[in-house]
This record gives sequence, structure tokens and C-alpha cells, in this order.
Amino acid sequence: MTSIASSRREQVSRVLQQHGALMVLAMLVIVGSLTFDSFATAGNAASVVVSSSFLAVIAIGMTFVIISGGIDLSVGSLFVLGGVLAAYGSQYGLLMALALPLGACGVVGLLQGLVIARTGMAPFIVTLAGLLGVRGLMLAISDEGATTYLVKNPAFASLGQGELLGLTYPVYITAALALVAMVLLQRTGFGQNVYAIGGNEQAAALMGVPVARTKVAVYVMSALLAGLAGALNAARLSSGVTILGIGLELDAIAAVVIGGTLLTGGAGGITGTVAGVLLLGVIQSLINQVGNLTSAFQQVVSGAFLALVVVAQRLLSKAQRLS
Amino acid sequence: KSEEPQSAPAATSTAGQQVVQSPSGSAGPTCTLDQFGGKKFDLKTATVGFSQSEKEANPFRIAETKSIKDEAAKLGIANLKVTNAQSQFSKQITDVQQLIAQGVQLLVIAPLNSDGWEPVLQQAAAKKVPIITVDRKINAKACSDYLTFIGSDFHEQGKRAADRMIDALAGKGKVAILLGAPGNNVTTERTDGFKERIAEKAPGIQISFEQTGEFAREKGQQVTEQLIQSNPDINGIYAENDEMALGAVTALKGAGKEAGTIKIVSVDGTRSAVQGIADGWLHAVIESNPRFGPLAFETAQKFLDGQAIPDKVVISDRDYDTSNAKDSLGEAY
Amino acid sequence: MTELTSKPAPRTDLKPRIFAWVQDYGVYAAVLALLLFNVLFTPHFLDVSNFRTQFVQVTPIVIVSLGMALVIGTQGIDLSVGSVMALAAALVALYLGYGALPALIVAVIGGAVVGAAGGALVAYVGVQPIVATLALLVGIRGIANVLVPQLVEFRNPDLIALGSSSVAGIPIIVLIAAALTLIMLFVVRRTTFGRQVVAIGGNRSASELSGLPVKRVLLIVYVISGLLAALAGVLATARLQASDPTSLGLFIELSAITAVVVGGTPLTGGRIRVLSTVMGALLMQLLAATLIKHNLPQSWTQMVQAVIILAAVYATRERANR
Amino acid sequence: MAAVLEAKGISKRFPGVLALDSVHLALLPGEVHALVGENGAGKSTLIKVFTGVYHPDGGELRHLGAPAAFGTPLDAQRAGISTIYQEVNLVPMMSVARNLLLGREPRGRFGVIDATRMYAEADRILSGYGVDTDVRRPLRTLGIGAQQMVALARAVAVDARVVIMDEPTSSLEPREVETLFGVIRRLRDEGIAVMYVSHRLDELYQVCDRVTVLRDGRVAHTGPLAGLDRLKLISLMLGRDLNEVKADGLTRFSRDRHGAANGQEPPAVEARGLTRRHVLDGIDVSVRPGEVVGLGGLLGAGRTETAKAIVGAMPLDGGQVLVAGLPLRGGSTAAAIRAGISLLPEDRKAEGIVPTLSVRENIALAALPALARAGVVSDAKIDRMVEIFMRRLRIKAASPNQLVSELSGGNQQKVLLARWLAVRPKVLLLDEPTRGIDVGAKAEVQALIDELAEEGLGVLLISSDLEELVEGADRILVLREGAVVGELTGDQVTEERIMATIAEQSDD
Ligand SMILES: Nc1ncnc2c1ncn2[C@@H]1O[C@H](COP(=O)(O)OP(=O)(O)OP(=O)(O)O)[C@@H](O)[C@H]1O
Ligand SMILES: Nc1ncnc2c1ncn2[C@@H]1O[C@H](COP(=O)(O)OP(=O)(O)OP(=O)(O)O)[C@@H](O)[C@H]1O
Ligand SMILES: [Mg+2]
Ligand SMILES: [Mg+2]
Repeated sequence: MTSIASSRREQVSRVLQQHGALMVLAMLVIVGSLTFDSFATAGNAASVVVSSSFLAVIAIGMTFVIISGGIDLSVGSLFVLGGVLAAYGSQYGLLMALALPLGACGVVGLLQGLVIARTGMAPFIVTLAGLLGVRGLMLAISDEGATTYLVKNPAFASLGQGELLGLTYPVYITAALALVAMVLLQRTGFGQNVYAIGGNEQAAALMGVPVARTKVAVYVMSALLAGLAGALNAARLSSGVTILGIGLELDAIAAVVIGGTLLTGGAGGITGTVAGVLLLGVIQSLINQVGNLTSAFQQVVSGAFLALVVVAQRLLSKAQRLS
Repeated sequence: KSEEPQSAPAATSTAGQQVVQSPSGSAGPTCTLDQFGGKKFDLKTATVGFSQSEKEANPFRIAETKSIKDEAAKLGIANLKVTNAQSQFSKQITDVQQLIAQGVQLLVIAPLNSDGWEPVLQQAAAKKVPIITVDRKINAKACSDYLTFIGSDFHEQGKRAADRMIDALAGKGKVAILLGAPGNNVTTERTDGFKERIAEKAPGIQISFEQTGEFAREKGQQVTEQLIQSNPDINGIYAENDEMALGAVTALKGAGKEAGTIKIVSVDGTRSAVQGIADGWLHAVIESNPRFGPLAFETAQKFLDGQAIPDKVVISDRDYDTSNAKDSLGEAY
Repeated sequence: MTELTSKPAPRTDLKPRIFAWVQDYGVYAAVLALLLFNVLFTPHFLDVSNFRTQFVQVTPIVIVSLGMALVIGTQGIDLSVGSVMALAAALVALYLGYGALPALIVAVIGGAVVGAAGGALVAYVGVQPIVATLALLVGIRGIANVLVPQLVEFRNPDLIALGSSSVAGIPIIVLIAAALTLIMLFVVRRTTFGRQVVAIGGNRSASELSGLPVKRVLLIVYVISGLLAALAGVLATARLQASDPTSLGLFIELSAITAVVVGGTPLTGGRIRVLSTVMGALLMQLLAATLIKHNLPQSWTQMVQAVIILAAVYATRERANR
Repeated sequence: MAAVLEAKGISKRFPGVLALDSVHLALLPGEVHALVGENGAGKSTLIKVFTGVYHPDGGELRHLGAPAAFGTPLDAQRAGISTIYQEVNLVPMMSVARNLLLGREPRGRFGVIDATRMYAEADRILSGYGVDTDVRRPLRTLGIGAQQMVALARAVAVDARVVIMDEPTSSLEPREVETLFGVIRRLRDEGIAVMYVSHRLDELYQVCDRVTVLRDGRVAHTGPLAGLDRLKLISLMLGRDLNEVKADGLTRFSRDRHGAANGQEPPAVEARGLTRRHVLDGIDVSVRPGEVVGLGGLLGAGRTETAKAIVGAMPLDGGQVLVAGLPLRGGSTAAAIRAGISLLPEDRKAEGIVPTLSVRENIALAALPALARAGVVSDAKIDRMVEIFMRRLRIKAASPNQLVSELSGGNQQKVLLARWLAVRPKVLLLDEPTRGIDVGAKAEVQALIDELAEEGLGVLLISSDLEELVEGADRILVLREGAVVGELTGDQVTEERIMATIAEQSDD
């Protein structure tokens, strides 16, 4: 009887832990709508959702990486590289516009994954090298960033700009990816392996989990998603902008962690990540609503918000019994 | 308590005002309210959005934002919404989209990048919100995608800097370039203009070193320290903004160089740089005037009044050198 | 001389010995190799003034890395160091009117306060270090920019002297960095605190059960990191002869982390290598200098850096247990 | 009969030690093969060679008569070799069911995992092992014994030809041990080869057919177990003369403590009404100087929690701990240690060793304040102390500077014991102190407990080994569902009475 009662309590706190970000998000939205007239408008909501969708795609990949106990700092650079390559490739048609960035980013992810899995080097440092190297590569193919390739292919452009019910296609693509990722994580052997190696890599290996293969897969996935986000963004902007993506990896990590995924690996989920991404978007939108903050104050406010959110999220989940 | 302020008192509001290069619309096509297809509204009661690209943390951005805000206040525009993209391009796109969602009727944008404005332009076009871009261009069609551009010609700035360098070195010598942030239009155009003019007018000048100083003073100092160490025979330094030039000055001082032995030419026209000319450390500075407020709102008002406005308003920047530095100190920003 | 790692057991066979040597001293070897390259291929490399430049430029990173190594030893990470440097620059500018020393003290206290805030979030609230310090990274630079919205030049002779004068031919700031390195070496190797830091990084719950003041130690570690970052900020400001909260210390957290990791301190905590961290910072500095001196474009610079980081860390990585 | 799995002259070297020295061992189908030896003899290493975790430096591994080389544990598993490792090797944050079925979850449509069926199946499998818990809970919320049962169930559930168990019973209750033996016998009857490692000799005699003794990485003996005298087995393990072993006897606790009535002294530590929701329900315990108090009870009865609560390592909803009559500040292990109470935790991997530090640093960890002046540690003092303890506890390490994570399980335990003795506590709480310790060392540890008690140390002894409890304790408190349900003193202290007390209470 005690065990049933305690397990119910644990279930409740587990739900809190997983959905803490969602609750903070709901609170912010309510406060925001009550404070600003122009906050809860369809247009504003759409702009938050649309602009969040690219970060969301990256954060989904990051969620897999972090649950597996790793981290991927290269996503910001892959995002730009993906965009530049997509814009370049779009001269040769829709297929190239997608194949080129995905191929290149996939290769980078594969290399990073192989190095991490085979040599046991820290993911942080391997992907930090990735961050530098990929940005260097991007600069190299864009004449030190001076050349911006434009998207002339209407089919590809509409992938980023086309609208359905007031939301652009990337939003739907993101939603679909999130669903697939959820199933992948919760309902497939691959997902279980990701949790297992993040929770206890040694044990996972002894339990017969293909550790190296899973790790490689996770980094490939993250890189592919970052490249895809970059390509979609290039389609949206109709050009391969070269100055994007600096610090994007930190946003993605923040979103994932705010979403309740443990940075030490082994626990977390996609719903939390999506909530985390939206949370960051809403914070930004609220700051914009205020309208006249100087740039420095904006930073103070978003730093304070971030601290507040993680503390709130942490306190909500503190009910969780510590082992 | 900070140190006593050392620079001259702030310039009066009219000092250093922007001057339009070619009297309005003499060249190029023009644009009217009818052509653009918008509706007339009263600027005073309208909601106006200003999207700044970088933090208000260097003299240029500070002066730019201040000029817009001051002018709006002067004209009695009560509803001015200002956003700042903190140098993140994606954020700037979102910022502007949210401004449009908040119902602004006129947008003034200082773009971080010239390309990639598709989503914003579409949304603005759907709502017929006129966009005036200041200091950097947007690569799109004036008078339909956006209204007009007001700003300097960066390419031209590079060329003028080259002219000054050629003067200073009498047409021959070795020059180093402190590049701006990579991938930035300003960097690209100021570099191209400079190199073009050097190649064309002074083949005796060799550009033997170019490294990014990322528009920051510390980076400029560090790169220059490395530079003068490994290339002691350098004669001139072209810095693509004043901050890097001032960093280079600190480096030269630290290495025990005398003022003026290495000729430094830079772009922007901040007060410290003009002071640097007066002190003999800088050779010349090409101005890039950030005070867009008056011109922007004047142009908007003209447009709303139904007058034809030019599709680009290029302002005439001046140069500072030893001949005018001391006197112009009050006008520099 | 190993640093607070267990001395490997006496070994008889050669191969593991070489392996272990590379693991422990790989970063020294890499620095040597780079020096050799430069001596051969870089003009004017052997000038005294060149070494001065390199040492002076690396000082802020070294000082920040020392604190970072401590934080990483506890299995944490401190992303806020760059912003703390900016805050220190701002505080110096604001208080310079009272003289250089008071301004320095205020700046360092400011750094300690930020460190304490991060430490409290990590130790007492239980926020993960990377997010706690990420919030500070954003917010503290904002505060620095609110305090001093743009670069401010100063003429205070004491502060300028701190940044540019030398004792016995060695720049003061280099001497300060060297002294701090020695102090940190002592703290890590010889003090109870140092042992507690690595123990907490190695196994936190075991440390708690062993009665170590885990939370307090964590708090102090972040305070030290903040202190050192602030000091680095003051020194960098003194050298620049201007306070620049806008861009001072941008991305230095990545350089510092790289220095620590290239030096062979694992990000998983439980071990700290002080001298190797300094070497790691020197390696990255020399590398950057080499690339600049050879006038490589940015794209090349970044790709070469990536490769060198990978190679250095590969050499010093932990052995797999097979 | 042909061997399923065979080691032919296998050698494995670690820096500083030759852990295996041309070991020959053949595992036959349908036999239960005991593998014994002192701590650090190389048992776990041999097992890890069999399962592809380590790769041998010399010799040959044969599987079903053919040479085999398992690159990874996965290869070994595919070849039908399934293993329960000494340290519980599961994923603590995943649910019980997912741990149990990882890699062979029931699939529904589209090859997607069918969660409902997975939970049902996990429930079914586990109840077969007497584990009755919500299979959706994270594994870490289970006691270590229950975790071990999950590992066992997992290992046996696959189609295995060989099942290897490295000290499976060290954290199991007698009742669970019976369940396990049932499983082992069933496996044997099905023709599966079982390799069984344990330091509990009576267990070996209950289930094993043959035995191989390892000593310092070499095979000291191999042959049928029946007919091998127990003392002879011990002398083989220890490498000492049979007569010598006989003379020393196997007395664990030297003194007959049950008569010792040291009743009137005030308790060294007294816990009153320790309460924590769902875990502890008003527990009163007191330990007098020189007294050994045993805590008995089934898995999950709350013994570990009681001990943790006393040292302040677990937040309480109510109750207090008094030391020498004064209340102890709650929630602070440091305060408890300063007041002279220390706890040897039960989970040595998660809560005991600091794997990145050396043996020396691990021993000195808790005593650091005493070994330092003004915050600067004295290496000389540490060296002296470490020396003493390594000798006294016979810790087998290449040097004090060897990483503690490289020691064998038993030696790690000794290092932890040394850590706690080094702080010179007044009361020592020992949670499963002899788990995983070999016969020789176990006797030493038990003798040590006696000795310490004699010197006036109060001891709270938690052990699932009833024999140890009965022989070691002056007084036993029996716990059930977080409450004290009985106290046995004097002549009442017998294994039967403990079992009876637990059983009586379970009936209602
Ligand atoms: N990864 C390792 N690195 C270095 N030495 C090791 C390692 N693993 C084991 N050893 C050493 O090999 C020897 C055999 O250890 P092993 O774990 O096989 O002993 P064991 O017989 O299982 O002991 P126990 O009964 O204590 O579990 C020990 O001396 C141990 O210190
Ligand atoms: N089989 C189980 N089913 C449910 N909960 C369990 C089980 N085993 C342990 N627990 C949890 O552990 C708590 C008490 O475990 P604790 O470790 O204190 O017991 P113990 O008496 O020390 O047992 P042991 O040390 O033998 O595992 C229980 O309140 C319960 O939450
Ligand atoms: Mg073992
Ligand atoms: Mg227990």
C-alpha cells in the first residue's frame, strides 16, 4: 500500500518534471495576454510559432544527443552551412537544394559521431571543433562570407514560405518531425538504446546495446536536422545568409534543458523540448512587446527570465524524490 | 564615480546633421504614394516601428537609435516601438514580423544583412506597410518591396579611404587591412572598394596582410600586435571601422612606435577617432553618418504627403583629416 | 610531475608507458611542435618582443581557464566568465574616479557576486551548471552594458601602468598570471579544499556521505571562477586602455573550456590539471598567432583550429579500458 | 561431454598486475560451476573475458568447440552467453520494465513498442521472481536487492546456453536466494551451463556441481565440489596450509556477545521517532558504546533509510537524533561525522568510491579535516595513515596511488571501511559491510567489528546475512515497512527468531 501511494506521488512529480516548462509557458502566456493588448493576437502567435520552428527542429536533434549523454555544439554552424548549401543547390532544382545540405551535414554528423564513439573523446570538445570547422567550411565556400547565394527556385522557396491556415509550411514540418521523434524515442528500440546509453553507458554496453552505432546515429540525426533547419530557413529567407547561427547551439541546449531533459543524459523528452523552444520564443516576444527597452536592458530581462524559468522548473520538479 | 568626462560636450542636435548627396531624386527613379499603393495616414498618431540590428553599444548604433528616437519625439510621434536584434539576423526577422503583427504603419529598419528579407517583405507588402531601410540596403525592389533606402555608400567609403591611403604613402608601400566581421556586407563593400581603388590608382601599394578585427577595439589591438611583430615593414593600416583603428593605435603605442610612422586610415568618424587625428595617430577618417532620424522621417512625411521620393537617398559623408579634425570634434559622434 | 592524478603504477612494458606519457604531456609536446614550426617558418618569431606579445595576449585566457578548470573539476561548467569580464570592465570604468585600486576591488567583488549567484543556483537550487551560467551569460552582459553602454577610454596612469609596464622585462600582467597559476597549483594539490573539489567532481553522493561540505565547496568554486574572470577583465581593460563591456570577453568561455580540455582535464570532472591547462591556453594562443602571422583567411583559421583541437585532445584522451 | 565455453590458457594483464595467468576452465552444459577465490583473484576479470568486455592478452577462448573472439558484450550475448555482473549493471533512470526488456520489447503495429504489453509482461516475469513492484517506476527507486533480481530476471529471460552470475546473492534476502536457487536448478535441468561466483561457501555447496579456485590469477584447483572439504576449499583459496587454516578456525566474531549486558550506560546515539512519508514510520534506535545493534528485515524494510536518516543524509518529516543527549542538526552529514557518527553506505559504486581518485585519496577523504592544518593537507600524515589501514585491512592494490576503480570489488569495500575507520567514529553504521568480501577478509572485518566494539565503539550492523547478524549483534531490531516490529535480546538472538518475527508480522 505504501508503495502504491508513493508511486502515485512519484508519478505526479514526474509529470511535473516533464511538463514544468509547459506550465511556466502557460503562465507566461496568460500574464502576457493580460498585460499587452497586442500579445495574444493571432498574428503575434503565428510569428512566435513560425520563428520558433527552426530552433525547434534543431532542438529535437539536440534532445536525442543530450538524452544519450552527449552534447552537440556544431548545430549553429551546421545550420548556416545547410542554408548556404541549400541556396547554392537550389540553382540545380529542388532535389539538390535538399540533398546538398543534408548530404554535407550528414557527413559532418557521421564524422563527429564516429570520432566520439570510436575514440571516447568528449562530445563537447569534438563538436566544438565541429563548430569551428564547419563555420570555416561555410566561409570557405562563400568567399569568406561575402557571397550570398539567392534562392531562385520557386518550388524550394515555397517550402519555406508557403502558408496553410496562417502558418508557414516549416511549422507543419516541425510538428511532423516532433511527432516522429516522439515515437522514435518512446516506442522504438533505437529510442530505448538512446535512453540506456545516456543513463549508464557501461551498463548499456553490457546489456547488449550497440553503443557506438547508437551514438553515431544520434549525431548524424542532430546534424541532419540542423542542416534541414538551415535549408528550410534559406527557403524562407530566399537566400543563403552567411551571418546566421552564432550562439544558436546555446539556445537549443537551453530549450532542451528547460524542457526537463537532464544534461547528464538518460531522461527527457520531445514535448518538454518543444515547450522549451516556445518558452524562449514567448520570452522574446514579451520583451518586444514592452517596446522601448534598450538593447542592454533586453539582455538583462532575458537573462533574468531564463534564470527565473530554470529555477521555477527546478522547484516544480524538486518534489521528485532524489535517489 | 567615473573619471571626469574628457571628450567635448555632446554635439548640439543640429551639428553633424546628415546631408543628402545628390539633391533629392535628381537621378534614378522616384516613388509616390500612388505608385507604392499605400494609404495616407498621420505620422504623429501612427504606430511606427524601428528595428535596430546591433546592440546600442558602439557610437554608431547609439547615435543612430538616439537620432531616430529624438526625431520621433521632436515630431510628436507618440507610438514608436523599438526592437534590437542583438546582432542575430534570425531575431531581426522575427522582431520585424512581430512589429508588423503589432500593427505598425511605418517601418524603419537598420538591416543586419542585405539578403534574406523575403518573409518580412511579403508580410509588409500584404499589409502595405512602407519600409525605409537606413544605413544598409535590402536587396529587393524599391517602391514595391520596400519604400526607399537612406544611407552611405560603403563601396564609396572604401574607395575614399584608399584615396587617403594613397595620399599618405605617396603611392607606394605595404598596407595591412583590419577587416570587419566576416560575412558582413559592410566588410565586403569597404574591402572591395578599397582594393579596387588601390589596384586602379596605386599599383605600387601592396596589400600584404588582411585579418579580421571583428569591428572591435580589443581584436584590432591584438591583430595589430601580431602584425607589427611579424611584418615590421608595414607602412599603412586601413581599419574598416574606427574602433579597430583605435585598437591598432594602442598596439602601436605599446610597441613604442611614434605617432604617424604608420599611417592609419579608417571609416566611421567617431569622436575618439577624430581626436586621434588631432593627436597625430590617425591619418584620416572617412565619415559614415548615423544620424538618420531627421532624414528618415522627413522622407516618410514627404511620401505621405504625396510627393515623389527617390528610391535611394545617399548621404554625403565627409572626411576628417588634420586640416579639419580639431574644428569638427564637436560634430563627430 | 603528475598533478593530482594518481601516479600510474610502476610499469614494465614500454608501449603503455609511451601512451601514458603522451596522455600526460601531449599538450607540452604540441606546444613544442608549434614553436618549432614557427621558428622555422615564421619571420621574426624568435624576437623577445614576440614572446612578450604572446604571453601578454594569453594572460586573460589563462586566468579565466584556471577558474574554469576548478569548475570543470566539479563536473560543472561556467559559461558566464566572458560576461563577468565585461561587468568588471564596466565597474572599473564607473569607479575609476576613486583610483585604480578601489576600482579593481569593486570589479573583483562584482565578479565574486556573480560567481556566488551562479554557485547558489547550482549548489543550492540544483539548476544544471550549463543553464544556470547561460542565464548569467546573457543577463550579466546586459547589466554591464546598462552600466556602461559603450566603450569608455580612460587616462588613469596607475591602471594604464598595470596593463603596460614591466618588472625586470616581464609584463606585470604576465607576472600576475604566473602567480595565480602557482597559487592554483598549491590549492589543487595541497589543500583540503582542492581535494574536496575533485572528490565532489568524482562522485557527489559519496562526497556528501563522507561529510564534505559539498554545497559550500561548489559555491566557493563558482565564486573563485567569478573572481578570476573579473580580474582577467580588469587586466584586459588595463591593457586596452579603455573599458569595453560590449565586446570584452565575448566567446572567451569557449577558449577557456578548450584550454582546460586540451590540457587533459576531463569534462566529466574528478580531476584537475593546472599546469597543463596553462599549456592548453598557450597552445591555442600560439596557434592563433601562427595563423594570423601567416595571414590565413578566417575560413582556414577556423578549420585548422578545429583539427588541432581534435588532435591535441585525441592525444590526451582517457584510455579506453580494453 | 563437450564444453560450451572454454578458456584455454587465458591471460589478462592490467597495468601493474597480471590479473589472469594462463587460466584453463571448461564449462559443461547442464552443470553449475562455482568460481571462487579471494578478492582480486581475478574472478570478475575472467568473466569479463568470457563476455567480450575484456580482450585476453594471451590464450584462446573456445565456444562450442570452435575458437571464438567476442568483440563486445553484444557478440557474447548473441552467442547465448548471458551475464549478471557483480555491480548491478542496469540503467537507473529507466523504468523497471524497460530495463528488464531492453532490446526485446514486445512490438505492436509498425514495429513500434507496445507499452501496455511490455508492462504486463514485465510484471509477469518479475512476479515469478517474487518482486512485486510498479514496473513503470524508475529502477533507481528500487532497493539494491530488487535491482539485482531485475538483473537476474533479465539475464535468464533470454535464450541462453550459458548463464554467468558474479556474486548474485550478495544483496539478496534468504527468501530471494531460495528463488534464485530454484531458477539455477531449473536452468541446469534444461541443460544450460551456469557459472556461479560467490563468497558464501554454504551457497556453493547447495547448488554447485564443480568448482574452480582462482588464486592470484592462476587456477589453484578444479574438480567436483561434493567431497571437497570446506576447510580444504578455504585453504586452496587462501593458499595457506590446511592445518594452519584449521588452527585459526573460522570464528568470525571471537566473543560471545549475547551475554554481555552493558545496559546502564547512556546511549552514544539515540534516534527517536524517525519518520519519513512512505519510508520510515517512527523508528526508535539507540546504540550504546561498545554495543553492536543489528538491524534485520526484508528487502525494502527501511534499514538503509534508517541508517541514512541517522547521519542526516536523508531529509526527515519527523523525529530527531540525539548524540550524548544533545540533538544533532538534521540534514548535515558533516555534523553527524563531527559528532562521531559515520555510515558505510550499502551501494559502493554510487555512494562509496570516488572512481577518479586513488586508493590513498579515497581513504583519506572523510578524515581530511583532521589531516590538514589551516586547510593545507599533510601528505606525511596521510601516507602514514593509509599505510596502516592498507596493512590492517590487507587491501590488495598495486600501490596506494592506484585508481580505486581498478581494484576488485572486495578491495574497494575495504578501502571504504578504511575511510570510515580513519575518522575515528564513536558510532559506526555499517550497511552490508561484508557484501562481496572474501572469506578471509570477511573474518577480518568481523573480527575488526568485535575489536572496535570492545574498544567502546557503538556499531549499528545492517546485514542480509542472518548468520552474520546473529553472531555479531548483541541486540537485534527487526524492521518491516519502515517500522520496528520487534526487538530481540540475549538468548532471543537466533536466526529462527528473526525469521519468525518477520513472518509473524507479515501474516496480518
Ligand atoms: N580495469 C582494471 N584496471 C586495472 N586493474 C584491474 C582492473 N580490473 C581489475 N583489475 C585488477 O585485476 C585483479 C583481479 O580483479 P577482479 O575484479 O577480477 O577480482 P575478483 O576476483 O573479481 O575480486 P572480488 O571478489 O573482490 O570481486 C585485481 O588485482 C584488480 O585490482
Ligand atoms: N521490492 C521493492 N518494491 C517496492 N519498493 C521497494 C522495493 N525494494 C525497495 N523499495 C524501496 O526502498 C525503500 C526502503 O529500502 P531500503 O534500501 O531502505 O531497505 P533495506 O531494508 O535497507 O533493504 P536492502 O538494503 O536489503 O535493499 C522502500 O521504502 C521502497 O521505497
Ligand atoms: Mg569480482
Ligand atoms: Mg539496504
